[in-house]
Amino acid sequence: MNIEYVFFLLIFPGLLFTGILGLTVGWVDRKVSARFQFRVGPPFLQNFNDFFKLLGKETIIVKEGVHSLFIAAPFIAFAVIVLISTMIGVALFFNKGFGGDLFVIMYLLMVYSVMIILGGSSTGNVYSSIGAAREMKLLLADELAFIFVCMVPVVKADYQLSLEQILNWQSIEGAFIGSVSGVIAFIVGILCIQAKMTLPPFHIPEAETELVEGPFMEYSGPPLAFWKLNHFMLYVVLPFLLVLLFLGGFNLHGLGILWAVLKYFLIVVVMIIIKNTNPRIRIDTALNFFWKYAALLGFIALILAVLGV
Amino acid sequence: MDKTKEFIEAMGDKIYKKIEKKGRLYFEVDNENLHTVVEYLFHKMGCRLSTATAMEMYHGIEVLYHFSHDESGQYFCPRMVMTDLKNPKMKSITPIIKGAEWIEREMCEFWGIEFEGHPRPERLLSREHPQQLDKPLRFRRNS
Amino acid sequence: MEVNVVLIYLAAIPFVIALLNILLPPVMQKILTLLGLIYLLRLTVLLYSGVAENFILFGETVFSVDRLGLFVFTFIQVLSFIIFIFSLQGLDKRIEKKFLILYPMTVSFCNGVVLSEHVFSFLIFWGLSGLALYLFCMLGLTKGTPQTAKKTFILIGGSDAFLILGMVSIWFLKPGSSWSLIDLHIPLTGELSVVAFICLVIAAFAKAGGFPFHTWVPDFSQDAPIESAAFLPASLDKLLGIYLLARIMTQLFEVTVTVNLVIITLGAMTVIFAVMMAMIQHSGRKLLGYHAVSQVGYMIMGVGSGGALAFAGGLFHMINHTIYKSNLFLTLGSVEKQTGTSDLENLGGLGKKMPVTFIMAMIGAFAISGIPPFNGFFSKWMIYQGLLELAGSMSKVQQVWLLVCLILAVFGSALTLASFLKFLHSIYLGKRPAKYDHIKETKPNQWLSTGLLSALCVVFGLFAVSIPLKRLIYPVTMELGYPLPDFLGDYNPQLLFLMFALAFIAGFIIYLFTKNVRYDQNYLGGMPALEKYRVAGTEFYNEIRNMKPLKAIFDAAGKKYFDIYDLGTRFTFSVSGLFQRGHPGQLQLYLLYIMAGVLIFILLVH
Amino acid sequence: MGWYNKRLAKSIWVFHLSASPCNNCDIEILDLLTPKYDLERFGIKLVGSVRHADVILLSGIINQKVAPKVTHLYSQAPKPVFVVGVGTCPAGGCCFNDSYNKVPCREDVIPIDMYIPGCPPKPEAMIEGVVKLVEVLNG
Amino acid sequence: MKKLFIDVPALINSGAAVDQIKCEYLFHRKNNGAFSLLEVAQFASYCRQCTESFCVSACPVEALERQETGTIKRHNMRCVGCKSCVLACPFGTIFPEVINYVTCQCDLCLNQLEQDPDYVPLCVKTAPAQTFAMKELTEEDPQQHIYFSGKHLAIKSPNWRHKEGKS
Amino acid sequence: MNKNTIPVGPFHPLLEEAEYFNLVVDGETVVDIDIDIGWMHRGHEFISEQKTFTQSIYLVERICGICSTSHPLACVHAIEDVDNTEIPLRARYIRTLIGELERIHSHLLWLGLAGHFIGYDTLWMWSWKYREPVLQMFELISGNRNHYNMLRVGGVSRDVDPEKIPGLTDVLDMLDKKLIMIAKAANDDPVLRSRLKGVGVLTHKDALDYCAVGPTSRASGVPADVRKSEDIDAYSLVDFDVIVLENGDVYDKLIVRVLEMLESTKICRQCLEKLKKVKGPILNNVKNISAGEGIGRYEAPRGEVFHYVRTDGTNRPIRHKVRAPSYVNIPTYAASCVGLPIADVLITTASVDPCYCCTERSLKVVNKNKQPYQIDLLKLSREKTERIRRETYGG
Ligand code: SF4
Ligand code: SF4
Ligand code: SF4
Ligand code: SF4
Ligand code: SF4
Ligand code: SF4
Ligand code: SF4
Ligand code: SF4
Repeated sequence: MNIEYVFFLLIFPGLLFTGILGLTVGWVDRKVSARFQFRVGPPFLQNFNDFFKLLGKETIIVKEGVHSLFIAAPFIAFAVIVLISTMIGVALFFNKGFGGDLFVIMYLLMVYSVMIILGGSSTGNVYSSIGAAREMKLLLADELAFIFVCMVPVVKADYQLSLEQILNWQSIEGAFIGSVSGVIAFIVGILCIQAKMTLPPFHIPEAETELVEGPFMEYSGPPLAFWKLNHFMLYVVLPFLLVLLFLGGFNLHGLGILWAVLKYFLIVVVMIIIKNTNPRIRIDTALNFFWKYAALLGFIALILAVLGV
Repeated sequence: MDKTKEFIEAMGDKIYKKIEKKGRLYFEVDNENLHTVVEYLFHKMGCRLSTATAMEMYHGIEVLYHFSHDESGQYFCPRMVMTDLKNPKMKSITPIIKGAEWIEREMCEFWGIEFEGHPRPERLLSREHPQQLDKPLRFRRNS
Repeated sequence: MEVNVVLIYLAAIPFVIALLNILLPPVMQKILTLLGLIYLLRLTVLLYSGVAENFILFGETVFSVDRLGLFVFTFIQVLSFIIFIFSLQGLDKRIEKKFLILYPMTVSFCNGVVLSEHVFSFLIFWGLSGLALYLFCMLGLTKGTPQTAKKTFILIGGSDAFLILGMVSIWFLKPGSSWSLIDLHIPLTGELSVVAFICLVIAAFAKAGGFPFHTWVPDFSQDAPIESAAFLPASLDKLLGIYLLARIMTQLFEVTVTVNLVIITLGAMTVIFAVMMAMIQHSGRKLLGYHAVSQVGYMIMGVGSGGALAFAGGLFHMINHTIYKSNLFLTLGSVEKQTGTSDLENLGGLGKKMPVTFIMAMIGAFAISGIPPFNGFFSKWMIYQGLLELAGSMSKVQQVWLLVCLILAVFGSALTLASFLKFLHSIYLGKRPAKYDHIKETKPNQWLSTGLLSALCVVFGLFAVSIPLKRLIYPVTMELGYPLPDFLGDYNPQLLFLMFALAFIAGFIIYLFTKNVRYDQNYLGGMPALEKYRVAGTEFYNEIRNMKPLKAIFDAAGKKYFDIYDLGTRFTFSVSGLFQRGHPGQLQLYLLYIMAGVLIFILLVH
Repeated sequence: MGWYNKRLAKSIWVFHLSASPCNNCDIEILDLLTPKYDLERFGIKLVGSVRHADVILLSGIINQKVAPKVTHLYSQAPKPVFVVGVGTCPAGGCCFNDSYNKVPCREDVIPIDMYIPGCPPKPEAMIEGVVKLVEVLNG
Repeated sequence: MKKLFIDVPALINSGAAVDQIKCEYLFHRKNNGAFSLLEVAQFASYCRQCTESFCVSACPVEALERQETGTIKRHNMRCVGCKSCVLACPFGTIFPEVINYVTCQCDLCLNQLEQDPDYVPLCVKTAPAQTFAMKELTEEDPQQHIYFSGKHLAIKSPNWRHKEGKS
Repeated sequence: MNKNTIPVGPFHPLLEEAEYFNLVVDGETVVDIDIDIGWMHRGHEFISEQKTFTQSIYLVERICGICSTSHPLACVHAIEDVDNTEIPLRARYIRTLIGELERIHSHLLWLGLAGHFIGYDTLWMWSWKYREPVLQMFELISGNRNHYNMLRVGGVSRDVDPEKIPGLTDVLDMLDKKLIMIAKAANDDPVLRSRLKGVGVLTHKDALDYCAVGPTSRASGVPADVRKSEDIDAYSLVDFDVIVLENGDVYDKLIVRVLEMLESTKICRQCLEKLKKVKGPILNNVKNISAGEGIGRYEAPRGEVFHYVRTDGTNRPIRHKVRAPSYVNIPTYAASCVGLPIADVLITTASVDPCYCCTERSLKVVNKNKQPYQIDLLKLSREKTERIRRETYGG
């Protein structure tokens, strides 16, 4: 390990970059959603203000709960997301490896949900517990399809697992979105990340009007601030992952920057549109949807990928 | 108006003190006949229970039901008078009409009327009330 | 000659201890057994310095030790030592004495299996280890104990019969060779060899708990004493079963790709079916029992795939599994000892009262669900890569087939995670019933042993390459003729962990600077946190259970339509009452059956 | 704390606490979030859990039954938290002053920092109230 | 039959506040039947029934009306209790206390009397001595200024109707 | 099987009001629902008996802010019923107009909230956006967005200025278009359909058994509508249909409401047309209410509101009983919610469009000996002044 890694992790493309970009994109989300709803929407620095305000609030810890886990969960999740974003970012921007391949990312992404679940249920709150159960079921729902989605680039890259290999393969062969299997997998992928971010219509675990924000119900102050930050950071991490897997990464020379921004925002905007045009579905509907339809699509994509289409 | 006639014909012997107003029929029934009348109104005539109102009068506690015959807009209002002010008791109509549950519970809560045969004789509004209200919560006579 | 003695000691010492234990009072039993186990560990270390030769009796090599055997053997010693630490205190008084007799005896039998090179000694020890299973099960104190013991015995005994059959067939295939089990490499051509192969695989599956011969495992875990559940199905039997499978796949037979695929498919099915069943369990023990099955799937996939990486991964997963699964069983045992129950719906919120146990259980749960950086992830990761590596060289249909199996396996670990979150939630998190307000942390020996296992989980995860792989597993695979595996992806646990720690600290420092803590009750929309407002967690996955096609399957499983034992009994009951009269559940009778069978075979052979 | 107050002023998360109102104030509060008034412009957001609240919008006369819960809820909110009484109800009891079921003194139940009178207050009045709060915070 | 007898001048002279008199009317809490009794008394006999009826023209909401009998009637759904009429009446015959927005009711305790003819209503008990009483009266007594209003009420007060020979 | 209890409330974002249910669940399936009400209980019936009729109207308006015309309407109907008071024709049209506008605003409000509850904030924002013009119409007519105080015994308090009528008609036209748009959007959205169809079914029989009213029962095939069955206001003079659907699920309740809004705009337009022509007083200045009893009904957005008034000849009621629609609709949860997953239960409870304010409006608790709840405001304010004085000047 050398100092370069620390830079990667803490400044770019890790903590600071992802954090700031995430909060900004979170603002874009809120603004565009507001526009959808004929509203003006929040000012630019809104998410930053929210974050810093929360830092100054009291942290309430539930007496009966498991305190250490309750407090640690958001920070573990935070660290994990920073880690993933660094891994993806390093591969995207520097075309290097950062100690993990696609499987590692898939499993680390689960850690985020696990932390939500553990943090939420460590309080013993009923709503949090139900929210946690739903979070887990949602994770199960999208995971199957997501694995299919992740396997498609792996197959297309001739069973290469590491991120930079997948990127390299695409820079030679063209982005995977250029093939039928790539398109299908990409579409399923967008649905999956929608679910992974628990955005509508998959905001089942946090269902504000049912479960009072579910697992986050008991959080307040800095830990809550970090949960919010984590959520917004996913706005960076997951689209980046899709860009990496299907859109051939970023080319940061000249007009390529514009192109890169376009790619990223394409995904984000699609997510926001889906978010704003759908009601929350039930957890069993989500399970059915992902296991029966999305996974089937993923399977078709996989077969096509094996066939080289 | 034929509905009224029909009703009076069928139940005429069970009711008394009939008052007819435009679209209304007020009458008194006894506790024994209450179920028969209510069943006739609810099942035979397809009336809907609008509500029941308890009132304290000088001569006793009075429970006034309002049955609405929606097709004709006719109202049938049986009145039950309980003269025992200390221990008012009457038959519950909840076994016949599920919708009467809350209405009766509320009356029980505030007037202390005991509804015999009520499936859930429990407080409605003041469960967990911080000032454990004593029952019944109704008028007390002066002095 | 002195060197040979080491090998016979390994099996004989624990046996002698067991015999001595019959006479001794419990305290002495414990001391003696502990000393014996330590001595065994010491002898194991000795084996690594290469001192052991074959043990020869009547001119036949009975015991010998190769790298694979040594590897498995090591973990038998380590685990029986650690689990024994757990059993030092807190055993139920009613069964303590018997347990302490059986324990070293089982170690002895298992050692015997692993050390045997000769078919007969292998068969005898294998059968005896199955018997030990039965006896342990009989120690259970629940209502279902006799039934379960019977079931276990029939399944294991039945598979023993298959084993014998397989061995006999092998002898017919290669009559010229000696009774040695090493380096046969029988090609899978001809019906007899296939029969032999199938018979042996069934035996291995039944021992390890692979689908569809797994049904004894959950029942055993439910009814037997929990230490023995951690000891046998979770660790030793896994070791033995997979050991046998590894032998079959590498040394006894030469297998084709199709066979590999079939085995992999069976593995994937094991993973998915068992984990699905685990998800809906209401009893912590059964849940763990089903996981003990489901994890076998990965090992089968790894060991049965035939690729170097996957094979190494399978072996690695085997030891990982023994570590975290016995850890989980033991933590559950601690909980059960404190609260008196392992029913998930009655537990809850113990994390605050038993923090050490909770952390150990959490580590175990993370490890089993393959959360980086724990050991489970590394071995699973190796298996996945191994499979992908294989896929590269297959035909298209086979590729899709393999990929689906792989994806199911990956998904299986998500399901594992799901059921373990339910497990953690129901026991340690959520709302604590008031009756557990005075629960204390467990006794030191118990958390010491779980602590040791958890530490192994972490160490094997973080330093996977440098410690277990390089030192223990690569030598085995090399000896079995595999090349040094070559990773497809990259995963650097130490780096990632350091980076994770850095990021965590960065976040946590912000918290430390801004925190302003107050303690408060649960927030329930203004209601006080009453005891009735709790989610037990057992119904977490009802939606999944009630999903359209799955519901039918689960219902069928609930009616035991997939239980080979149950099917068998049903079948036999319906065919005739003969067999029914034949197995009244008396141990002696079964012993007689086995002995008779063995005798007949010996007579036949000679 | 000036810096912090500015952040707080720009990000007010409100929790809506209805303690036996007539519902109208509540829907007018919700109305504030909708396109015509859109309080999100000021960074104001409605939250479902009192743990996230910066401002509690209290409406209603607080009856005897709900009073302990209101107190409890206030104690569960992370401080600093402000309580704004919306409507005539918390301010003066509206037409319910004769009721037997209302608490004698609302300020004993929950410390109210600010009142926005009106029955119901016009959304504009509520916005003005919120702006005043912001001014106070900005100091 | 006993009648409720009210000695209005004595009540005025006693200086007692009318709302001190308690009432046992069942249906309204805080009901003070004495108000309504006094209102009856005031319009039935105290009022001069002047032809100009300044009170009627003064009322901003047309709540007062001259009946055919010549008496004034206050319509309680219209009156807003502004007491303009009190000011307008040149003879000061309207008691300001009783012209309230919220009207009171006296049922003369008939229900109680039905059960027990010797019943003494609460107002009789709580009013200043002799101003309220249950008395066996059979006919009006103009000498004593005792006039009947309805079957159950007797009022002792100056009566302009009789003085001026109106019927 | 293990049963867990989930508390919903008293303060839960699903309920804009303080309410409390115990959901007994098995996993996520609700097996029993126990409703504890009383959190909003302010004692309206009791207060009303101390107020005059005119004040009562003001008071019952504040039973609930959403249908703040339905209760006063039913209340004046009840008072008028005592003496069979005549109401001027113009007043009748104005009442109908107000009532129907309120229905539109209330249904739009429900639609929005329902959207919010199922996490469809866009629907929420959209329907509330179009609710805003309705509120503005109210502001034009009555001067206030809610709580219009338009009603008097015997008529209405404010006239509709003929000059404003064209403007109002324009708004109605606009609304019609938008309503049809929203209805189409709701109807076409497959996710919404699949989310709501077949959920929380209230069968015809249950609707009858529980005496449910309003859209709740009309979606279950019970064609009860006070506007048709009783000759109130101007409803016999205008042309409109009663919407009845058969399935009783949440989706049907939604459709009933959406279609009703369209009917309402139709009625409103007819009323406005008539208001151009019909001249005359708007208030029959009632003099007295004689002793007697009367009932008043009105089809509020949520169903029949029922008021019963008993009078004794003074200007206040001796008994004022209010039966709000939600009071009979909420108990239907027991029939429609059991066996559903939590997510469905919550939308089903919302589908009744419950108003707890209304449900708990009522009843008197009087204990003349103790009177535990009577607070002497004056005493309080004096004490407070005293306290402040002491704090300020010391001593
Ligand atoms: S009615 Fe008006 S003037 Fe009279 S007390 Fe009330 S607020 Fe004051
Ligand atoms: S300002 Fe007007 S609306 Fe407000 S309280 Fe005073 S009189 Fe009433
Ligand atoms: S202030 Fe008025 S509008 Fe607001 S809750 Fe009270 S009565 Fe309703
Ligand atoms: S007679 Fe009875 S009702 Fe009349 S004022 Fe006296 S106490 Fe009251
Ligand atoms: S106070 Fe009210 S009722 Fe009286 S005159 Fe003024 S506006 Fe009219
Ligand atoms: S007090 Fe009544 S009757 Fe007298 S002037 Fe005023 S409104 Fe008219
Ligand atoms: S009250 Fe006065 S002004 Fe009115 S009629 Fe009598 S005397 Fe004349
Ligand atoms: S039904 Fe609801 S909206 Fe209507 S008055 Fe009652 S509480 Fe208010």
